[in-house]
Amino acid sequence: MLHCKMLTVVREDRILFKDLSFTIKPGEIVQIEGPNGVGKTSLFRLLIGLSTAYSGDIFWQGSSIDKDREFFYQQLLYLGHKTGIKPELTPLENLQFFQTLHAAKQDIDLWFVLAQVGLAGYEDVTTAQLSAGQQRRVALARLWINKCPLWVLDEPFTAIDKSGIAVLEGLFVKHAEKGGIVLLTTHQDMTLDSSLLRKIELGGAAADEDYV
Amino acid sequence: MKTMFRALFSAFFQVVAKELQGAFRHGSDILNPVWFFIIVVTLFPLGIGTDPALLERIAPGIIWVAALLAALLSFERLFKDDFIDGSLEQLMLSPFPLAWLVSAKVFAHWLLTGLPLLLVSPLLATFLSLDIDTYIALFLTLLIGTPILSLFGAIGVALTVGLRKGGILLSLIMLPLSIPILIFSTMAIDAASYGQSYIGLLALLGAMLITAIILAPFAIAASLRVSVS
Amino acid sequence: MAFNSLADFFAMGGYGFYVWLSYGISFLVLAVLIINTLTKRKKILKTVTQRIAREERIKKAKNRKDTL
Amino acid sequence: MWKWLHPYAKPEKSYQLAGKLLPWFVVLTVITFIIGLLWGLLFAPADYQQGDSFRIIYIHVPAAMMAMGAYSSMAIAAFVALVWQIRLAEMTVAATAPIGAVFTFIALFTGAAWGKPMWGAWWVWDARLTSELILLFVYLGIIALYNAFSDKVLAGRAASILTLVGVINLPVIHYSVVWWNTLHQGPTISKFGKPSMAVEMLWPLLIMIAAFATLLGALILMRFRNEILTRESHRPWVRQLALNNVKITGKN
Repeated sequence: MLHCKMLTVVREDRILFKDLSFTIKPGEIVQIEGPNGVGKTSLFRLLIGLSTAYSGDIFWQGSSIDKDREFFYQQLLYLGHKTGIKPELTPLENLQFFQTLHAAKQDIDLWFVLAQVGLAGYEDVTTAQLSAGQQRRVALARLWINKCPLWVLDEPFTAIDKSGIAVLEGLFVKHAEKGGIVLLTTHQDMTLDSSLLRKIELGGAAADEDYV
Repeated sequence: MKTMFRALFSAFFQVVAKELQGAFRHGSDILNPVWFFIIVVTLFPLGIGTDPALLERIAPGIIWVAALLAALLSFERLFKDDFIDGSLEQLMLSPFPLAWLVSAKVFAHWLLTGLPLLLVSPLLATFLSLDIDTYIALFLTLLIGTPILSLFGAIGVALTVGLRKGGILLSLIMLPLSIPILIFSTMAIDAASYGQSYIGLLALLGAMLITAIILAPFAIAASLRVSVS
Repeated sequence: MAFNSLADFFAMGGYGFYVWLSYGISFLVLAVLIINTLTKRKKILKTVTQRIAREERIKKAKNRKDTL
Repeated sequence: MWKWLHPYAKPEKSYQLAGKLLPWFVVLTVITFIIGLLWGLLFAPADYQQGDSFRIIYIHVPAAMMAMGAYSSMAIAAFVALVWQIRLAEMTVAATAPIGAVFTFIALFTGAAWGKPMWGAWWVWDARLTSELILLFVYLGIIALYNAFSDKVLAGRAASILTLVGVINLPVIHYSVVWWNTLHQGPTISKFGKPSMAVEMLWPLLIMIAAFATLLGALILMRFRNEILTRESHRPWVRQLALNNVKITGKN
């Protein structure tokens, strides 16, 4: 369970959001919505503990994420705008690195996973030679090999076509059924049944008016 | 407990291995700081004359200043690329302690930049007509001093990695911090060239190294948390 | 013949160390260069076959539907 | 002449031509090396001043000459590459640089090993050795620049330009160093090799020079072929060649 209490973020001299509170329960797929620049990425970065410039509290399974980082990070998978893929390594090596560093599933056929994300034939080329879309697919391959209950995905559908989105949505639903949490932002239309998807609206009027 | 240690060490090993793998894939790039080091050292005899007595007198300073400059060139690589491609974020989100992982990165950095300096040091000793005792002192100070440089440098890079134009700023931060290493090392080499004992100075450097090994990783981790947020 | 015995030959009139060091290092470096050139050729050809194998895999994967 | 050369400007043809020439160069290299080494090490008389240490000359001088020779051929290739836009010439530049660097290193190292018993120090800032050292730096700069580009066509062009800059600069460097050296009045040095040599010493030297020259040729041909293969790796003829030579491994 992820619980946020009275989150307020001020960037330079602008209030991104104020007194934001919400709770996300296991088995939920949550989409953070809002216009560009409203602070979706900023919110994500504080939810995962990368940014500490905020007031308020964030709890994972009842304990503050700033206090018990290692416990939190064992259960967190984050996918940001930057892929986190090393261009001088191959997709295979990148995933192996991810496996060791994030204590992911070891007994899994990485070749199969890479074929799953549409990278069959690119497993052993250095990632620098791949297109931006293919590099994102390498990053997405992490979704198949991690054991984390909490997924925080910033624009996971970038450079993915309709049928690919459907595959990813299927994966999210399966993850939620097992008691996982998916937290995401996206500009694309999702085909997901709206009963499965919860939306949290960020910003809007409240955020726009407040200049300090 | 045992499996935890094994996981810790395999993470450390993986970070080092991937750093080396990536660096070697760039081919001759990894030798550039060393070549820079050698070329800078050769400029001095060309600039001030080849009298062996004079060269031997100023050799410690030359070599250490050149080593500092070469190290400065290589620091950017430590976290900058990782910051740009996002793997630094992922490193920070790993369940392993960040201080531990960055020590692995610093160790890999030393293997790629400090160690080559040690390996080419005999060459420079001949260029600057050092005698064998002075050379041994030089080698020992480089052996102890270059890891300190890597650790200090990593703090500097961690502090500036988020800035768009961190390059020159990094030098401004780093050079004053490395003055003690420069002074103690050249003092030790000077003492050796007069046949005096320099154990005390080496011990001082060693103490700095141990302190740096223990404390710097935490400073690096904390700086990264500031830079990346 | 400039030398009377094999020992003389190896001694090189007292300069044996420098002469043999020169010859040794020179031929060592040349050998490294030659080996490097030969292995580079092998490596190039190997990357080409790797690419051919990759293209095969891509062709095979074309028909799958459940991928991204 | 251009008409005759034209078919060889095609990479595949020049690859095959280089392949046909290579065995001749290899055989010549081996023969001249064996004769030169035996003659130089066993039969040439010892120098009356330097004793047997002068035998280092049989690698030092040829290596130094071919280090310069390699640079000259690079310079010509670079000129051709930039003026007539011939890609094969760029490849020649790239192929030659590492060989030149190695030859320069050999010249430097043997020079130092010869200097130690003569001057009592491994290294003195003698004008010739210093210019040789700077030549090595120039070579390494060219190699580093070439490797820094991932696009090898651009890399070849950049390396060619740097090579030509070096052509203008190297003589200046050489004379500046000579001049600098005379001003500084370094340790008195007996210049190497130039005084008129006895014929029985000179012949092996000439043969060793020939040996290094053919070795340079053979290595350039080998590396030139590598460069062609790298850049033409998408063409069917290279793919066929690869399939004939290497077994496909890896996962399918």
